[in-house]
Amino acid sequence: MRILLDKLLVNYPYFAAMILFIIGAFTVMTRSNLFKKLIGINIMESAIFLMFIAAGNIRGGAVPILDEANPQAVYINPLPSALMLTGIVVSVSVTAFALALIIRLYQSYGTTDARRIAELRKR
Amino acid sequence: MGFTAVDYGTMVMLLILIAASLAMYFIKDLLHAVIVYGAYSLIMALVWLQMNTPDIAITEAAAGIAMTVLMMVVISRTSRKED
Amino acid sequence: MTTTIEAHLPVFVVIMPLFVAFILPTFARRIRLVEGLVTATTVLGFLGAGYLASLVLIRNGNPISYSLGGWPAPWGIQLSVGDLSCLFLLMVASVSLPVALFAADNMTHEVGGPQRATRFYVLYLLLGGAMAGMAVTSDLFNVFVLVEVATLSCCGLVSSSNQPRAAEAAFNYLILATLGSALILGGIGFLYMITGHLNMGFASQELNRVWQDYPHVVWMALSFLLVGFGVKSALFPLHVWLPDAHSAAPSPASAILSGLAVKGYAICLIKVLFNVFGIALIRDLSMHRILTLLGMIAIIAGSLFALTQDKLKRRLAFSTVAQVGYIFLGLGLANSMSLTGTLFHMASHAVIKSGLFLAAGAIIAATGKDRISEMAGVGKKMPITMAVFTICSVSLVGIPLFSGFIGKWNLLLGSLEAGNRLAQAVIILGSVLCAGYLFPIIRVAYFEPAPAADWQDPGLPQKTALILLAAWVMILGAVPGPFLELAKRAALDLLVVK
Amino acid sequence: MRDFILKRVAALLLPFIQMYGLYVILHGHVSPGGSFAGGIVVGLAFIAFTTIYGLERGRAKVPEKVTTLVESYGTLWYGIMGMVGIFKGAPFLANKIAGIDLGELGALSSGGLIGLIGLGVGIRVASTMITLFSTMMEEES
Amino acid sequence: MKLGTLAMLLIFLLAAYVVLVAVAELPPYGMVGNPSHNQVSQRYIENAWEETGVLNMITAIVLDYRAYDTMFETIVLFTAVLAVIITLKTTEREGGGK
Amino acid sequence: MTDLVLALLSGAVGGILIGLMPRAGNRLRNIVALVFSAAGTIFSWRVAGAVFAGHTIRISGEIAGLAWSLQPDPLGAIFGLIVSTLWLFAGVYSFGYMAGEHKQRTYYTYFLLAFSVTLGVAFSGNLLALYLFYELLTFVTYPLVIHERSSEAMKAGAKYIVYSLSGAGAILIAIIVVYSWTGNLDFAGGPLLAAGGLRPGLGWVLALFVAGFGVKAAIMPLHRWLPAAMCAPTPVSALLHAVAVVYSGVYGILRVVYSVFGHELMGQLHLSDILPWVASFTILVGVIIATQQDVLKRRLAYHTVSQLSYILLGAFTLHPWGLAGAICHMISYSTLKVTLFFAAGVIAKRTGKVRVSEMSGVGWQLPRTMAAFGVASLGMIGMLPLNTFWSKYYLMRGSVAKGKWQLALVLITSGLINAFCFIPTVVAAFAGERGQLSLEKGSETSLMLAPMLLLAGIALLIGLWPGLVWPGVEAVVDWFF
Repeated sequence: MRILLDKLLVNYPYFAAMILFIIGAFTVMTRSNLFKKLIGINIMESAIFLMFIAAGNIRGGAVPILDEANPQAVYINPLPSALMLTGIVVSVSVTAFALALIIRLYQSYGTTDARRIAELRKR
Repeated sequence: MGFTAVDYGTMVMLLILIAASLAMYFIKDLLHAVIVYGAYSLIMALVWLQMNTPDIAITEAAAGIAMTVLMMVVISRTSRKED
Repeated sequence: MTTTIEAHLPVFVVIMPLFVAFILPTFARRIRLVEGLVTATTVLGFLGAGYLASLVLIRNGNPISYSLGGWPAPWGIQLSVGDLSCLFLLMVASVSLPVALFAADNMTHEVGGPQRATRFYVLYLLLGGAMAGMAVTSDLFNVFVLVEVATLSCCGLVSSSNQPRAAEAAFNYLILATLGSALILGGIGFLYMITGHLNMGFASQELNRVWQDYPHVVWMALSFLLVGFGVKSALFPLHVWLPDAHSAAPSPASAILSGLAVKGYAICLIKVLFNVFGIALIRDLSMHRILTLLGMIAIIAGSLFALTQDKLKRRLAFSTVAQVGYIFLGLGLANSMSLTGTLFHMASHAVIKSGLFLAAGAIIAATGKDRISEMAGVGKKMPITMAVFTICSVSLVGIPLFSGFIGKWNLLLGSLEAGNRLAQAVIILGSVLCAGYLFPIIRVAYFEPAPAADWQDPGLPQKTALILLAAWVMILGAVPGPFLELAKRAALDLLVVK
Repeated sequence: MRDFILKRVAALLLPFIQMYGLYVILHGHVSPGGSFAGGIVVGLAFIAFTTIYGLERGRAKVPEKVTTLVESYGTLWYGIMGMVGIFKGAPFLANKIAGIDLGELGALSSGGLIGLIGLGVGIRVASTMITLFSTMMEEES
Repeated sequence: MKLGTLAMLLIFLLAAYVVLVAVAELPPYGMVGNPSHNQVSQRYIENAWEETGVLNMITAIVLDYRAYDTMFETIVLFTAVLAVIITLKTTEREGGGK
Repeated sequence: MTDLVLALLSGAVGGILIGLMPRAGNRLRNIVALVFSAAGTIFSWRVAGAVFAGHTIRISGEIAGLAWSLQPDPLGAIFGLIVSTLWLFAGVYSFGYMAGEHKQRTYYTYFLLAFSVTLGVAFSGNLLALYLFYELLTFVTYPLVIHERSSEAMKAGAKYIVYSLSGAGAILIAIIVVYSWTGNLDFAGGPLLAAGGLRPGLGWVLALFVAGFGVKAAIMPLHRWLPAAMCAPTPVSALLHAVAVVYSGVYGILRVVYSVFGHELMGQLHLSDILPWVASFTILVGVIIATQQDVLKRRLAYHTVSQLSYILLGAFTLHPWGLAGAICHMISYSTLKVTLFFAAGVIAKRTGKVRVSEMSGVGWQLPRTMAAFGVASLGMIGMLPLNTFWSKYYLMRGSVAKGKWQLALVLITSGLINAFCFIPTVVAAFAGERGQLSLEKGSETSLMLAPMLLLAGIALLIGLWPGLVWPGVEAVVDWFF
């Protein structure tokens, strides 16, 4: 257990990312409000982004923009950052679409609660 | 394990992130939850700035604001309370 | 000119539908032109896929590689067209052509106006392009992006139906699918963190070298990917979004969702499992047992749920859950026979399920009734539609001479080779249950007295589409030729220990 | 009165916000930021304009027809830039390999096609934000 | 409902433990010698400026090395916009602008 | 070869033709049906003649890389002969019975299609073709089972489909196993599995095969669909549920025992000691249940269950005499049982009586029908002038020769119970008062009567002159031993 905690402390960004991921998933699964589900999804995705970006980072490294004044700089790995740019766009798209669906559902059912909607639909 | 000041700063911000995410779980007022979400994404952007990726930080800040704005628009058009 | 096209064909089959999709909104007012363009695109896609398949068959299985932007493999994104890709491309093309034809006539009616219909077609082509991209890509992150395009367009297709029910189904689908994509991205992240590669081939080499240092991480990555793709391809306990989504969507959309979209994610999973982890690692982690078990549960449970549904499209949707079980079962048995069976069953199920959904759509559109118990006499009034439905059902049950039989035959041979008696029993039980939920529909339609109503077969384009699918089912059953050959070779390719 | 101040301040600030957005788009390859972030900033400027001056005037500035065209052709623009590679006998989306002059390192015009692609994506993202916002704001049509 | 949430909480805590065990095994955070800092990232860092002509390596990757991904990224956005429009514009105004 | 194709096609073509002429009058339809069933009969006789003359007729091909072939051997030829002959008789009988019934077009369509498919079962030369036709038979006969469209009929149909498909599934597994062992499913080259000798799992394969075909052959725990299916029209019950469908199951088991396993390999399996007892159990219990039934058709159905196991018993003795008895019984029993059903149909049609307890006095109103019924009843006991005597004789001889004299005892006992089953009915029919029963329409029509009497006559003829069928039986026995 101690070793586990020690290692987790070393990998603290991953640790935090996974905790955020679990909280996000928990929000999605247990909250019946559509907004809360959406926020949970966003938390989950940003947790994954955090994990990627932490994986690319080097402690004390340099920003990955070529600096000709400082040829000795240790640049961080730019690949995960580039990937996450795409990831962020994807999460924006999903959020936008989900918001549109929420509006549509509110127009039809007058509520933003998934459970109420299911009840109203069965009726 | 020699943590530097940057590490400690990042840790504190990560703790704030976790607190914010828990807050979003518990807050009943959706508008407040969305405002907390805006703060969350801003802090996330700061964390990434700490991690030497200003590109992503800028993008996340912009995208976070955009999403917050959109969510607020939608909340203004639907109900604000969670029931 | 032709040599240029041939050289760039792997990327053309992906971007051509996308390009057409971008220019469609300009012509929203002229719906006939839009329909013509969509149909022409699918025809071109079919020709391209067929040509690629013939190239690959002539090259004797050597995959065609294409480096995008000219960057070689570990740095840039590489497309690789092998047997598996060709099989899937052909499958996409052969299903999307009839579906486009079918949509041509009543789409405007079904979604409520020419502009909405145009948007529907745009989403349809985007989905097609994403599917083609999934078939040819060999880059892990590219898989994620394509999966996202596919997911969003699927949800858009579901919500294009103008009912509140569809919006709810689309929301549930979107949330669960995004949860799945987050898991997929997490799995890819784990893999990237321990291998440092995103190209499948390089990642596989590196993974097989280092995996013993990180056993838990590998296990975690595998389960993240399995659950993520499992949600998207409706593996049994994770299928909850599917019945609502597929039954609420407009009929052509249901056909394409049940027939193709689900398979696209399954293909991605196959690529990740066999091309990245590799068969040896799957065996070491005894992942194949889990897959087999999940597949068997899915077959039985999906069929039982299907039996209890009275709504026609819901029953067909649950049937998809059961058939996805066959795919996972075959993956889990993990030998050349079972993989051949799985791949072939994928192709044949794509055609069959599209036919079933299109026929169901035609019936519902003509009669206005969506319950099976109300369908008495449909067989008399709509002979062609019901004949197609019957052919497809018989094929899904797995009668010889029809396409479903060949897949099941190979699956059975595979389960025999794996020494799994239970799997054999489940495959057969699945067939019997399949007959149990499909034949009552046929019985009601043909053998119960018809009410006096003016129901008719749909118009000529839809009839053509239905007949095309039925003919395709028969052709796959009688002369599966290149399809079976591709499936066999792809199965052998997947099993190569790297 | 409150409205008046808001409108004056907005009239002063919004051009600068847009300038900043365009700057971020155009300097994506020499400094942090990029087309996506810049596009969102430009879009947000329009959104702010719309919230302050009302949906009608916002729509008048950027009609729906324009956004639709920018949406589709902005995305197509990316593909066309990719086709340049094919026309020059190189793979899809090729840049240097296709023989395009990369320009002087660090300058605004460096990077060959990258700047063009980035500009297209930026404008497209801006129009996307506007479309999303106004579609969600509009009352049931 | 409360009981269901509690059960879910237990499941998620279990999942969290499993995930954390895996996370503890990952290569240590922020070290130069991690597997992901391999020849792939080295090439981006060392050659990006002469191969693509831009200083920002992230832009170089996004718009050149992996431009195909970015194309699909914009397509995702396009898809989302279409899906939003198709969801919200349920009726068509006759003759009105699109 | 042309004969083979024509024999297989004539039923299918006729059926589709009838299906495609919705407005045709009954008369025209009957003529078409008669012409095509006669054609099928003639061509299958020619095929059988060629086979017995020693010619090889073979059509083969591939679907999806799996070889199929049609190659009748003597066993198949005999089955084809029985089927085609009886189909002709049943067709003629149908013209009388079905007159005035509803849905005649559907009836004749599937009647002729089923003819083709059954001939396909008989002539198939490998396991895949056999499986294909066996599976098709289920679907083609389903509309005939539910012909009445009552809820009872629908239930029976559902039962029939579920039982048959489960059985087909078991067969499919077994075929897969055989295929993976031998890579070949053809019957022509002698027993398939004989070359491999004993291997683990053989017993399971045999059990799967027997269970799968046993569904249609109505082996005792799997027989339940058969009495339920008796709600079909009488010609259907007579032909399909007493002969064609159930025989395809029996035929499948014969094939499995002699063409897939071979009698030598069978002899080495433990299971082959048990199987005769399963058959005996079915024989005894089936006939005992039959005596309890009051509805005549149900009684006949349970009796069918019992009699089919005679054939299986003969097959399971693995002795030439036993096999000869089985083949003889296939021929004799079919003629007699069809006669019985035809008679039951005439009684039901003319007097409206379906229960045995109501039948006193019927014999005086329908004398010729009841006479035929009596002859057939005697045959079921195994009395000398009738053909079943010979089959029982060979069955007993075979079982005694194998050292299983208990089986002979079973046969004798069952013969006695058979006497209790039918003789009282016949006696009551003639003994009762010449009641004032009013016939619905005139007397027996010739279209129904002629096939019935003819069949009874054939049964008598074979009984008196067994040499008529003996060469065929001998050919089959020689083929397998």
